[in-house]
Amino acid sequence: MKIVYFAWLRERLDKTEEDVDLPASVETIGDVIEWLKTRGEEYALAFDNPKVIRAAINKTHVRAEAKIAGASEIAFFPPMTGG
Amino acid sequence: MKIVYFAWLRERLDKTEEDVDLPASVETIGDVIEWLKTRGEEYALAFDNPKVIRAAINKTHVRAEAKIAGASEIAFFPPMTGG
Amino acid sequence: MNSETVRISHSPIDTAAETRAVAEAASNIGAVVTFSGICRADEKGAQISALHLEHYPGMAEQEIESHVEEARKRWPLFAARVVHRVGRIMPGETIVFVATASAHREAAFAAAEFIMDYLKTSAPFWKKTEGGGKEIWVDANEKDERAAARWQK
Amino acid sequence: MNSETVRISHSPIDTAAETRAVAEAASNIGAVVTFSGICRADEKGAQISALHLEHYPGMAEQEIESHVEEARKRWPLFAARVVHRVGRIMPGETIVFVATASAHREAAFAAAEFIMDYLKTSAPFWKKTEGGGKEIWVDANEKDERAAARWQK
Repeated sequence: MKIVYFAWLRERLDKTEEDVDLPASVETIGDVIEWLKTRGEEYALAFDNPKVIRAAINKTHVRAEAKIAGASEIAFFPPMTGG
Repeated sequence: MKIVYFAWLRERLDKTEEDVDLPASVETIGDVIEWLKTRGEEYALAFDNPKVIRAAINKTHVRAEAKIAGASEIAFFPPMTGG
Repeated sequence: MNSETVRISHSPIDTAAETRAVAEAASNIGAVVTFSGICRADEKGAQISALHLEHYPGMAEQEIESHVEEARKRWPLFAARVVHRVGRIMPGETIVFVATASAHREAAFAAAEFIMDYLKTSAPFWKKTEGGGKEIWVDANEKDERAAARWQK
Repeated sequence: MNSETVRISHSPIDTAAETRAVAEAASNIGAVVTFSGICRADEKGAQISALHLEHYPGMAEQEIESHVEEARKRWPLFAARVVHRVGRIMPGETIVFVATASAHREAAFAAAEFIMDYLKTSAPFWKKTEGGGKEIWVDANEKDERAAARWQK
């Protein structure tokens, strides 16, 4: 699965994107976050506060409960500050 | 007293302004209109419908009840259609 | 506010230059809203070849200035500008231009709408359409009266 | 709507040209509203030397386009245009530009505000300030969330 990161999430993880093999037990965006947090301290810190994490599946906003079945690209980023 | 006219009032009266000697009994804008209507058929027609007549004293909007004491210029015109 | 804030113009309005002047009026402007009222090619379904805009010199400027002052009391504006065209105006040309600048967008949007709503109902300008050999005075719009009324406290 | 309606720009936005394109999109346009969001010289009291705007390519355009489409469903628009700058932006430069054109001003004003409110809270762009040797990510604004919420039916 391709995962992309933006803004301070990208900076804290020091990567713009990565390809990961998600275990079959990971079914929702929330599961992805929990799984990422087990991958190292930088992930645990970056995803520490769920309130400031937004997600998208295939470039569409989704909530933490959203199923990732059918996803080709998952994105994580802070609340938007454009405009 | 200087009286000025705009838009279709100006056209119907065929004058942009005139100087008139108002009788002492003419105290309000409403009185001015009634007095003007006695001056000829074009005035009677132009001022026939009070709903479409607006007035200003010294370039400030006023109502028909406004006293004309102190006025140096009275204006009559239809509802505004600018912008 | 400088003397350029409100202007009656007998020639086409350079909206780009007016916008720039407002946008550059202060270093902490974060939002600029502009409104251009444009001469349509038709009025109530009938094609028109031009509009004639008449105004009450002196009173027109005064009225608009007082609305701009009122807007500045209600919202924190860095700059505001209103230019109103008079004379013969061709379809596609700008009749009235309003620009407002503030730190944030809410104030800039509200002030521009407020100024336009009041201008429509109380600034002494009158429109006549020219088309098909006829000249017709435009009737006042009830919708405009309601739009202005919504700002009354 | 043509493909030019929404654009991400890596270079300064020519707001005059964008406004002209919208104003000239149809012959019965009577109202054009523009909004320019401008890079301020300060952010929450601190001087800044520049802003960095990051975006999610593809999603950013898609999100804005869907807001413009929604605006077109709600109000009768002849044209709309949104240009969002990305990269390094200097104080005084335009970050985002929105223009709407309609027959009447109410629709043009409402649609421009609606697009901006949604863009602020759901288009994937992120701002970082640069100043005094530091780079700081801008926090999301609760006021913006409320502004977007008011359009919910």
